[in-house]
Amino acid sequence: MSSESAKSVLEPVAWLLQMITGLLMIVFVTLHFYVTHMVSHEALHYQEVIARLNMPEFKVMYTVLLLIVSFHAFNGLRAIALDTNAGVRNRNAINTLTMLMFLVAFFYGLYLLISL
Amino acid sequence: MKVQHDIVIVGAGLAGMRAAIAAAEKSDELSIAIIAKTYPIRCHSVCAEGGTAAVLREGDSFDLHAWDTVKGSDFLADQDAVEFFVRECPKEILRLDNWGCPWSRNEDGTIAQRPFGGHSFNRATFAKDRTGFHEVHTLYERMLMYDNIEIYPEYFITNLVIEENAVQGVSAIELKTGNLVFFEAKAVIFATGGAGRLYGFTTYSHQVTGDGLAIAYRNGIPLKDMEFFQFHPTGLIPSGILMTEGCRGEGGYLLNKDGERFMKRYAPEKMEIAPRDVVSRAMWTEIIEGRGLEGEYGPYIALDLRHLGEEKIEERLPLIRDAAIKFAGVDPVEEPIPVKPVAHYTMGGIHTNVRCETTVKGFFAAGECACVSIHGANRLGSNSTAECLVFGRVAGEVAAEYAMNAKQGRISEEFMKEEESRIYDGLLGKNGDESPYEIKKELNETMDKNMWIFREENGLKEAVKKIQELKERYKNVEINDKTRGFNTDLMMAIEIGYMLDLAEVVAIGALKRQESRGAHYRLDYPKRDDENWLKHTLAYYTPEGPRFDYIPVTITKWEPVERKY
Amino acid sequence: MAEFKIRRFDGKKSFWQTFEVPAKKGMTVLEGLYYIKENLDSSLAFRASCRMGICGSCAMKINGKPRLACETQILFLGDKITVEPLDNFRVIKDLITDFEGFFAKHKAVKPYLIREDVKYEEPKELLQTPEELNEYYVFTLCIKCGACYSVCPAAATLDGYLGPAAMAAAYRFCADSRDKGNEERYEIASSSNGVWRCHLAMECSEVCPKNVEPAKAVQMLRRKTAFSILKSILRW
Amino acid sequence: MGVSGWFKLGGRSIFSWAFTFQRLTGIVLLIYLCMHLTYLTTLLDKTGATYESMIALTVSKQFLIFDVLLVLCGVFHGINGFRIILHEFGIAYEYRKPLLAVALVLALAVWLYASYVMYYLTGG
Repeated sequence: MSSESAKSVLEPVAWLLQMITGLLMIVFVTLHFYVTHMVSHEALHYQEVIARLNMPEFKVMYTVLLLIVSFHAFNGLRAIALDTNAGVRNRNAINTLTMLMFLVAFFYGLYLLISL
Repeated sequence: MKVQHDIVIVGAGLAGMRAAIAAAEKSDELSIAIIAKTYPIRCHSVCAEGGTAAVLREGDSFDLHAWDTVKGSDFLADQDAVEFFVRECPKEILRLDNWGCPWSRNEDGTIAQRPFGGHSFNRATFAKDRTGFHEVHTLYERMLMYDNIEIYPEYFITNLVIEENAVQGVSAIELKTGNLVFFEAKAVIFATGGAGRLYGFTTYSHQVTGDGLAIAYRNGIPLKDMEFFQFHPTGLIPSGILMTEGCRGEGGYLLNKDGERFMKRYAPEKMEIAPRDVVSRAMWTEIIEGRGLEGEYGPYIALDLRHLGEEKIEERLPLIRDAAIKFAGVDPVEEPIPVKPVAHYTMGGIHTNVRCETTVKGFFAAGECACVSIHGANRLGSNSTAECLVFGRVAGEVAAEYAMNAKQGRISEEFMKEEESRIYDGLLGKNGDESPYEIKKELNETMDKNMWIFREENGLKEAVKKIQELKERYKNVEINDKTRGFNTDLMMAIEIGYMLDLAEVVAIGALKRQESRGAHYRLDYPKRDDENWLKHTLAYYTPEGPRFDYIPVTITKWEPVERKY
Repeated sequence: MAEFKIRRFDGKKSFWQTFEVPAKKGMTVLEGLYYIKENLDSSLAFRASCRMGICGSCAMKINGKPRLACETQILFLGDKITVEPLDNFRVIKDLITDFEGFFAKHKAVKPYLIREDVKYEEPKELLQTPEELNEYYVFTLCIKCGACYSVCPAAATLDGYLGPAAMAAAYRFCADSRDKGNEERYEIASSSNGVWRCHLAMECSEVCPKNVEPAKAVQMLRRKTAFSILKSILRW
Repeated sequence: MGVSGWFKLGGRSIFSWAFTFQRLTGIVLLIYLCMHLTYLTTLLDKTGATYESMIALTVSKQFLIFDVLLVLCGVFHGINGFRIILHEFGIAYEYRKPLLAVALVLALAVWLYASYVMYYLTGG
């Protein structure tokens, strides 16, 4: 029981980051939602979106939001998967896969952000 | 199936686990098995509440502890054993401290102690009112550190194998599968506890059925002083759950229906913290003479803790408060607790010497199932957990020494077949028209009626007759559950067989002892009779019933005097 | 009269069985089970010992919730009682479940005082103030009844998960001022089957019959474990 | 018990409900994140036509119900998550019951308000 290599660095870091990103998301997602849905749906028009994305402060905010959201989401998936027997049996695969998914999501979003 | 170990310990309560640790400390070469019919931490020792006696502080002395114990025993204790015992107690307290026991503490960080019945110094070391619980868990957890101790939980012992007066091993049912397992061993230690479930109104756990006592007895090993059965003054009504002596140690009062602290008439000096036999008799006298309070379960005495205040009760007696609320619907902070005397402790047991050795080579006994005799006719509160720790250790060490030089025990194929057929064909497979539970119920009623605090000849004779009749009927029991895996029906039926044998020893022993001493009180012989009865009873098994013999009491420093509190 | 509906298992098949039990005020579910065993069906299998809520034998699911049968009053629940074995444990027979793994997990967290300087032959009194005692005392009250484990969602899907009881035991020693073995326990707690698998359903604390607050213990253990690992990395 | 153990609510306290919904909403939000990134791909069409046609669909009245449910997931996950973080740091453990009550009331209030605003914006 619990024989596999203990003191994995990923786990405590991921645990802490999950909480930190969670807290940050409360702020950022509220902001994002406020901008897009609360004032008026005008903000959703193509020109508006592009214009916003070209403002540096929004670009930075969206990049950060993208980073924390994708980490939080895929780390959450990792945690759920590792709650199962199959998950723990393939622990390394799960860790790699979910972190990879996080990176893919992040860089794909980044690519969108940059190319607009 | 056969299993081999150097030492097999039966019973995983305080004494059993302490023995296992002691043997493992002696040598890590020894392979030690500890088998029990429950998981170790489900043992009855967890129910011990009040404290463990030990001389720890300035002002107390070994002689004082020994004298209290001897006087409490009504001079039936072997004084050499008592002197040895009191010297060993403090070390055991400190060992438990070193192993993590959460002893209650004084402000300066030292281990706290409190007053207890019959002790003339505050020497009951305690962990709130869960002393036994914490001691058991500490020992269990400590036991996990030793690689050479193997735990066999939920193995129900059925027999002891002795050949040429040397122990060979034991047989047990692995409850999970229902298979018989034979443990071959160089040394066997019994630490199986008392026989409290003989009585109906008792503080004992359901599992305390005297298995070890009966098995040893049936194999020719004598039982000592079985007629002495302790009645604890304060059993919660109606369940019999123990309300620790610590309640009175912390200052609680016992009140009759007039609100009178009646103990002033029975033990003017010690009042509520006189020894248990004295207090129980006083309470029972109050009840018989019509000064008990009336409740829906009959007369009772009030245990009043209200003046201690909520803070002290929460700090010192949290379990008592919890139990009183849950099981009797009474909050001791606001109301007195309804209590009456309750069967609590088996002073007698397997006859051993101070090294825990019995009449059979390689067979040892420790704890409540043994009678070293340090309790004599009446045990002092907080001496039982201490006994388990001290003599558990002794048994473990002596058994280890013995096992290092003994040859491996052998159990013959023949015995294995016989045992298999005795249990599975002779008991499980057989048809009959008696229910074991009905027999147990009648046994409990007889014990509660005729072998209670006050005994007299006619009642005892009636009890003996009844028990012998029940033994006859038992031959005709049928076990309804014919399956093998976890057959608790079979287990209980076997336990009831054990209890019948023990009840017979208790009853005849009590009938024969024509005096009043400690917990054994005869209305027809109300005086202690040192001339004829300053001696231990030994009961030997014969197919016709027990044969009795008597041996002298060892007296070193203290000649018997009148007992006053 | 109370109606006892009991989930039974005879080693092969599982079925419900109903019994009528004469219930008096103050009678517990355990007494009801004994009544059934002694009078109606002696093949009914259940564990019980101390009947005062301290040995931990008789935890079972009573009316859907894990409780100690010995301290649950029948009339408190009404006249219909459903009794089932604990979840998350393999059933052996009727209400008896397999605790082998549960105790193995308890053992795995090194639940004993670790100290180099204690000598078996010459024990010394270790000082501990009442305040230091109170730091961990509540966690010593665990009776290993398995109620917490039976409701833990992580234990439901992960067989190797240490579970609330074992980790509370680990924390109990980590928080003991006399103990010097924290690092060893962090190592075990930080495994894949350890503290990271708790997501604070907190049901363990809700059902604990001794109010041990295992969920809190797991959080404290996780915090200590995480910081100990981070510290060791940063130093490196 | 298997995965059903995550969603077992019979006989359980409100804390188990909170756990179950945290997990469920987490999974929903994860799926939504993937969808979100996918449909933002439409922004790459520099004429804006693809994007506009999709947005027209999502801000429609028929779509409102999904938005409202999604917001519920987000609001619950966030506020309940905040509560859990407090406990994970060992804060306010003794007040876990009132804290859960406050979190639930707050989540409900925020959700109702947000739903109203969205309803209003889609043209009441």
